[in-house]
Amino acid sequence: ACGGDDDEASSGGTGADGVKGGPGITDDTITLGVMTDLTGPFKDFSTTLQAGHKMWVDEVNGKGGICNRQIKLETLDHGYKADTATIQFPDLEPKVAGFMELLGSPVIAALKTDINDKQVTTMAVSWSSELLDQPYVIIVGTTYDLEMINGLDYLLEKGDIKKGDTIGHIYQEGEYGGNGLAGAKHFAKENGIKLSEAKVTSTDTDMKAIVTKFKGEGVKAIALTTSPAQTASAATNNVGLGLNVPMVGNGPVFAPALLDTPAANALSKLYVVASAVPYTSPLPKAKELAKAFEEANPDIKPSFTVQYGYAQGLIWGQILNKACESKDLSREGINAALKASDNITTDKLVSDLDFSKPGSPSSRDVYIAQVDKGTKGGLKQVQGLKVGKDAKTYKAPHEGM
Amino acid sequence: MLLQVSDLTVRYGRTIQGLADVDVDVPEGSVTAVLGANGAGKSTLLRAISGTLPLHRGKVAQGKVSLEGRDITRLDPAEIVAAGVVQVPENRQIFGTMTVEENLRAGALIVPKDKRGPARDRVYELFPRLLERRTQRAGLLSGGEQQMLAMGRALMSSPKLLLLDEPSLGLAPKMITLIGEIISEINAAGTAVLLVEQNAAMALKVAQNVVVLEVGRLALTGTAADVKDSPELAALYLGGHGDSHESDAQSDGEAAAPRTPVARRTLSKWQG
Amino acid sequence: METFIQVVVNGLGKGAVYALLALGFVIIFKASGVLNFAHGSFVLLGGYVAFRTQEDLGFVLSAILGVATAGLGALFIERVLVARRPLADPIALALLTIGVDVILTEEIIRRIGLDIPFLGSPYDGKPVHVGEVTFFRTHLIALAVGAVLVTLFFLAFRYTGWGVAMRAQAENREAAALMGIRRGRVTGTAWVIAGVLAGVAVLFLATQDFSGSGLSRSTHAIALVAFPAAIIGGLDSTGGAILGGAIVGLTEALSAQYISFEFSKVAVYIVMLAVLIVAPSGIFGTRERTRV
Amino acid sequence: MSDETLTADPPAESASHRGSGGGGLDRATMFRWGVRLVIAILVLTPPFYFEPSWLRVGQYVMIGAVGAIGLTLLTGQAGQLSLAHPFFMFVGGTTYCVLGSEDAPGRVGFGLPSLLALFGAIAVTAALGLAFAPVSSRVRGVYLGVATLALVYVALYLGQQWSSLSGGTARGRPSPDLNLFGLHTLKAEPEITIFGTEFQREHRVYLVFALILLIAYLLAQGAVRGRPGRAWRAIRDSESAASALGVNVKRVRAEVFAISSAYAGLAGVMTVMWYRLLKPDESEFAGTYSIVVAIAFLAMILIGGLGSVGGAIAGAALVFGLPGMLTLTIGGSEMFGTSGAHAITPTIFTAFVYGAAIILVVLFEPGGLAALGRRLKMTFARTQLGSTLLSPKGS
Amino acid sequence: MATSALAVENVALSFGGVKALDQVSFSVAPGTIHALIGPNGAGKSTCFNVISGVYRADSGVVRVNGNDVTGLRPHQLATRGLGRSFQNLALSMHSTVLDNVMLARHSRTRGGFLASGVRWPAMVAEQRKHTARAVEICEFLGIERLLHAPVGGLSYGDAKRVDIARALATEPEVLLLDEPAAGMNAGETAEVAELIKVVREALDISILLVEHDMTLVMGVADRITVLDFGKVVADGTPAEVRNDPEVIRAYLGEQD
Ligand SMILES: Nc1ncnc2c1ncn2[C@@H]1O[C@H](COP(=O)(O)OP(=O)(O)OP(=O)(O)O)[C@@H](O)[C@H]1O
Ligand SMILES: Nc1ncnc2c1ncn2[C@@H]1O[C@H](COP(=O)(O)OP(=O)(O)OP(=O)(O)O)[C@@H](O)[C@H]1O
Ligand SMILES: [Mg+2]
Ligand SMILES: [Mg+2]
Repeated sequence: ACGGDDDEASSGGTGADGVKGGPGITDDTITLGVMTDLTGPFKDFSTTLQAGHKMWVDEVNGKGGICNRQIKLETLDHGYKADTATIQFPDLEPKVAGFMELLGSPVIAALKTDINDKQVTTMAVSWSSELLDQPYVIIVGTTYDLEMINGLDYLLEKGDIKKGDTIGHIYQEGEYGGNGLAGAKHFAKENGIKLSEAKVTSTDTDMKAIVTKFKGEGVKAIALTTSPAQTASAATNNVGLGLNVPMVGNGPVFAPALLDTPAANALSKLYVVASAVPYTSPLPKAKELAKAFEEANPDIKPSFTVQYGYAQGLIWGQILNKACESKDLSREGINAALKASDNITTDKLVSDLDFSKPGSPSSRDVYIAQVDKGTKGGLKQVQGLKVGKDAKTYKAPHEGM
Repeated sequence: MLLQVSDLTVRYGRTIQGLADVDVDVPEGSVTAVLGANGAGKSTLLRAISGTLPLHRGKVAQGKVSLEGRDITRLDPAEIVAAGVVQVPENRQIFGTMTVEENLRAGALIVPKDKRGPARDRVYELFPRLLERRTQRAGLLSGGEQQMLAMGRALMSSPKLLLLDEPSLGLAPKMITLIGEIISEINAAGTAVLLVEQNAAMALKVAQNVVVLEVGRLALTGTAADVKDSPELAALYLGGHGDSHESDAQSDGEAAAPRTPVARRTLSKWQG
Repeated sequence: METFIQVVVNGLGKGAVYALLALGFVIIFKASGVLNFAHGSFVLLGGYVAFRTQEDLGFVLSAILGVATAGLGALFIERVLVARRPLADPIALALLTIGVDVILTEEIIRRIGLDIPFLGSPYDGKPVHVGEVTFFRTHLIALAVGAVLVTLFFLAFRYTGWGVAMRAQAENREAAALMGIRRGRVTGTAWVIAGVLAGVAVLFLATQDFSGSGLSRSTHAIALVAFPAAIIGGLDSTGGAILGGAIVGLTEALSAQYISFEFSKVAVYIVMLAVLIVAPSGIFGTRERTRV
Repeated sequence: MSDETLTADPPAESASHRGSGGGGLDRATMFRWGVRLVIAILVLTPPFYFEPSWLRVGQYVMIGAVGAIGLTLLTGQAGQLSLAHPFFMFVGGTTYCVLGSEDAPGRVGFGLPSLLALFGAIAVTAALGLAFAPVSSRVRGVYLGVATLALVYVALYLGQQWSSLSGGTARGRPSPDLNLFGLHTLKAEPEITIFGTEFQREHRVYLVFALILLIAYLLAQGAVRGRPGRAWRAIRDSESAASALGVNVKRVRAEVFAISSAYAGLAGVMTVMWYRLLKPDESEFAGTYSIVVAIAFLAMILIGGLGSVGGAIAGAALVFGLPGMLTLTIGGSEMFGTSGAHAITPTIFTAFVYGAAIILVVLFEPGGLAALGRRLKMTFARTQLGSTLLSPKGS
Repeated sequence: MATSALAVENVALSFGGVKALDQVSFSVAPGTIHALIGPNGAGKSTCFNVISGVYRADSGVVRVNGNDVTGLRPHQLATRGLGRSFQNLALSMHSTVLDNVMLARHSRTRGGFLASGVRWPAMVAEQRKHTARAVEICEFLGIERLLHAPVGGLSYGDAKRVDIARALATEPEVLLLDEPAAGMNAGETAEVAELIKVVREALDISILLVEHDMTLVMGVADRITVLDFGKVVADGTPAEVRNDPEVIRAYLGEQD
């Protein structure tokens, strides 16, 4: 990790082809950084996400790369530890043009100022609208608050809940849960519904006490902004304690591995809301990716993050292409390209994205899927891309700044 | 010969020498007294026999301890106990958080079950005070009571060889007499005793043989009668001032200055 | 009212498992004065082995195998590491258990990989409904098993020389050695028993009735929740471990119901602090009293 | 730990009784100063050779060292086991942010000068440590250890609930800059150039941390060798004896707890500066102020040798430094898998090394690194060169 | 009559059912050596513990130089001129001899964490002065060679000397010694007896002594109080006590 090599990488000069360079840019490669969690709580999530990235990189490089440069990923595992990430960042940052992935809310929080100082465009794997004030952070898709509103709108439309009902919301302490809660609160206020909140920390796995409480309060639905393990426990107790109400949750509440557990049967009443397609979506591109993934990784359980990871690649590809057109791959050039992107498409893997309005989520549309044991990836799409009525009117925390 | 200590050298840590080339024999059925000034190495000798040296960061550097011809030098203390050697360690070492009764039970763990009851009754008979305090936490006993308990605990098993490190420590004169009698009595019942004592009068009364240590070395071996009958010996080793036989062991083997004679030591008033 | 009963039932059910874990701490502490930070990894070890073998062996055999592995693992650590340092301070040995814990946990979690291991399928997830109140079978069995094991241990401790030997050797190693007590045997037995208790506890912990994640880092963490249980009861008291388990379970359940879920963990510790201010050695723990 | 570690070095004042007499610049003194000079050079030059990542590792070690010194005073010297360090770190960091930053919507701030905020944080943590006296002066041993664990939960709970102070778990709040008489330690700009050398932010933070650590070390060392240290060791060994000799045991117990808390508070302020962010944890088992950190501090002082101030620093270097160093050396290495369900990733490897290091230290040097150091010194003293250099008379 | 240096008046204390002290009264005249003897478990150490504030008596009064000190905490008593040694060596086994002795200077010196930390010159000077005194006391007891040795490695007799040195280093006006000669042979006991006398002469203090070695007691004590089962059974000059049949029966046993 000693100096020397980063000097060439970060040469601010202009390349042979007249494209202005920057850190991570050489005449034949563009290096993107990945800081992910392969050992901590998001191990499952990230493993398939990396597979998605790889599919995109291979495809792009096969076609000659971007701006006549091959794409290279530098991957580091921080194990969801902010201190490790804080040490890794200054080491990795000079070597990359931008971050393809930065995962983990404590990590993102800890690195926020560094990202701003170094002006490095970073794709955060987090869907918190709290992050929308960060000029260099990209959030791909709908934020947690909007997911939650859309999901509850769906239950309302379906008639599972109505005005005057109580619903319970289990949410994780931190950025993720806090943002989900903001959505649930908005929905409850708009529709005259009572919200019973239960905050959990990421290590809590026994939701029995909470569901017992919900039962005592007679809730009509349970909203979840939790980890898959917590979802499983909530579902089991929902059935076990005889409450049996529908559940709706943000994208991360579900992992396909849950279907191999005893909780599988109890999960059938869970609707998962996400701006990315379910793994088994009928969408052609999604199907194609799923097939390629299974061929390459027969021993890994599939998950929607395969397509999501690929979609992240597509987005980076469009940004880099735009920057290339302006002959500026420097950090500023890349960020300018991002700011100019008002209609990024990902073959509908994620809804169309508009990054040109600071503070506003790049999309408000979501897919809704129901847990289904028979489907690969465990999620059966029940509603295609759509915005609920309350989601349309919702104002994100930093919107209109 | 029941116990043979030959050419024993003991070190604490790397440099401190606790004993040097010591030979001691304990004949079957005898009482042997070990005398010597503070720091002479008496306790060290007992530790070397009972195998507890490692617990004090000490080790046998050279020499051999054998019991009935069997080499027990580096055995585990528990195995040495099983071989029939029981020690009452220096400074009582009773189990403070356990009751008196439990302490006695701990003393009888290696004894067949049917012998435990009578043994305990016998201890209570010898030390009625312990019976009175049966359910008291041993750590709260008075110093002398603890000493009785330490002795009683050792009497729960019936060893071949009993090692006693200052059994009279902190005991009232009357109790010392009693301890002397007890030693003679168990000795009469066939147990050999190696007795470390500062109370030379009591020790000489019960012992047949005497060993005197001086700065970790053997200074004298003889019979109790010899020592008692020779006023010079008695004065030199047992009654005289401790000044001349000072240990140099602590100071890394450097020859240390002996203690200044008391007569020349003074202390001025503190002018704070 | 039903809700209250349900809350109490939940609390006691969890309390039984806490008691098993707490007892494990207590035994090792009693026998060797070591605060065993590796208890959580014994839990993981037993659970992992049971999980990997349950497909081939069926639940009962795999459970036995898991419990045995946890016990043997604990023994292995005692023999190979702890016993090596007869003179080391108990705090140094506690550090040793931290090292063991880090490695063992990391390795088991790595081996688990992306699986979500659940145990206890014969009784797990089959609640019994009595009126509005639900009894989870996992809890009921945990209560029964806990009661039996704890009683057995209590009797053994009370009426055999082993209990005396254990306490003697924890208090004064030299004097205990001079009583002919073999340190190795006493501490070895204690570690095995603690490991076994951890192995039994995981059969309830890694069920869906107990946790949504099966065997995971959280299972490991639950072992730490048993700390207050052991402390409240008094570290050197077996009866205390049971009482402590029940108190922790109930406090957790009641405060989650009537205050808030996030407060429930703090509540456990606040109750513990309150107990300690009144009784600095726990409810049944022997007060540290010395005289001069 | 072994007997040796618990022994304080002979008090400095007693030097005159060991016959070195004269006091002039004898060789031993020169040697001692020589050693100090070498250490100073080793500690102060890294900014000029190392990259920012490595400097961050160094800074992190110094945070650990300051906290560990506080804990070794409490646990090693005074014999009170504590796991409450994360709580006091959190309180220290929060106080620094609250005192040092301006009021903002949803966030309380007093806008005091940052140096004042720093001392305020130390004072507040010390006061809170004192307020814990009803527990810290009554409860002993392992019971105290677990009792202090309660505070970690309290920190977690308060951090979540009291977001006007802590900034909340979602975003936290930024650390105020440390303005040392015009020197902006934490701001990226301006870069200061002295004698043609650029002093970037990481350089500045590194040097400021080194200064803090030096002060923390000297204070602790002086106290250990002096009157307070004797009282601490006395209450550790026998409270009744200490009290009969004139030591107010309850007061000393409370005081040393407060001192240790202040050290932890200082480490907390440094932590906030390091991240340039105060962020309460989301769970008790992972994060900056979690149980894992409490245990890490315990590991530091044990590895270093209980009660040894220098050892605490060495322990911090191992516990807080090793993972970072390994991450940087093997982080992107191809040797380790970065994908697949069961790969031994660098993170796992680092955990293995950390665990193994702990075990090895206990097995081969139960007295900790301090005992190892003493032994090396003794061995050195026995060599020709060593004996000339170390002998008190320089003969 | 001059106020006595130490007076114990009707002190009673029981532990559970055991009456460890039962209306005990006696007084130590200034500048004298007073011995407290009695069978094991008679209550001698308990009496010490009550005087020095370790135990709180159920009833009764303790006076030092005429002042009521009943119920004061031990460290408060230490600053009022009461110094004591311990029957079972409550020393810091891991600290050096000098460290152990210097502890006794705690209440006579100043210097908290910060002052010691920055080595405040006035404080350093003060500490140096007190260290010199501690060394002087160790020399007096003949343990000056061991100043920097950890107490844990000392033989029992030397450790006992450290304990006495520590009690002396509190600069007491009234010194309580609990079995100072335990574990010493006849020669060493004579040495201790000599030292006790020197201390009394040189420092002009009063000494209350518990000891089972009759040669020592009879040789140094000006007056003796005898306890049995927590009660005072005799009080008088050595000669009176030695011949008291009750004392012989309960304590001395038949001498030969
Ligand atoms: N654990 C130890 N570490 C270092 N040195 C020790 C240790 N134990 C004893 N020594 C040293 O070994 C020598 C012999 O000590 P030992 O305890 O055997 O003497 P002793 O004859 O029993 O004296 P006493 O009559 O005072 O009990 C002494 O100089 C002592 O300082
Ligand atoms: N803290 C305590 N709790 C219960 N009993 C106690 C306590 N302290 C002392 N005792 C009892 O009180 C009695 C008197 O004890 P004390 O220590 O005063 O005796 P002593 O006269 O010093 O005897 P010795 O000469 O053996 O030291 C003893 O029987 C003892 O068991
Ligand atoms: Mg001895
Ligand atoms: Mg006594």
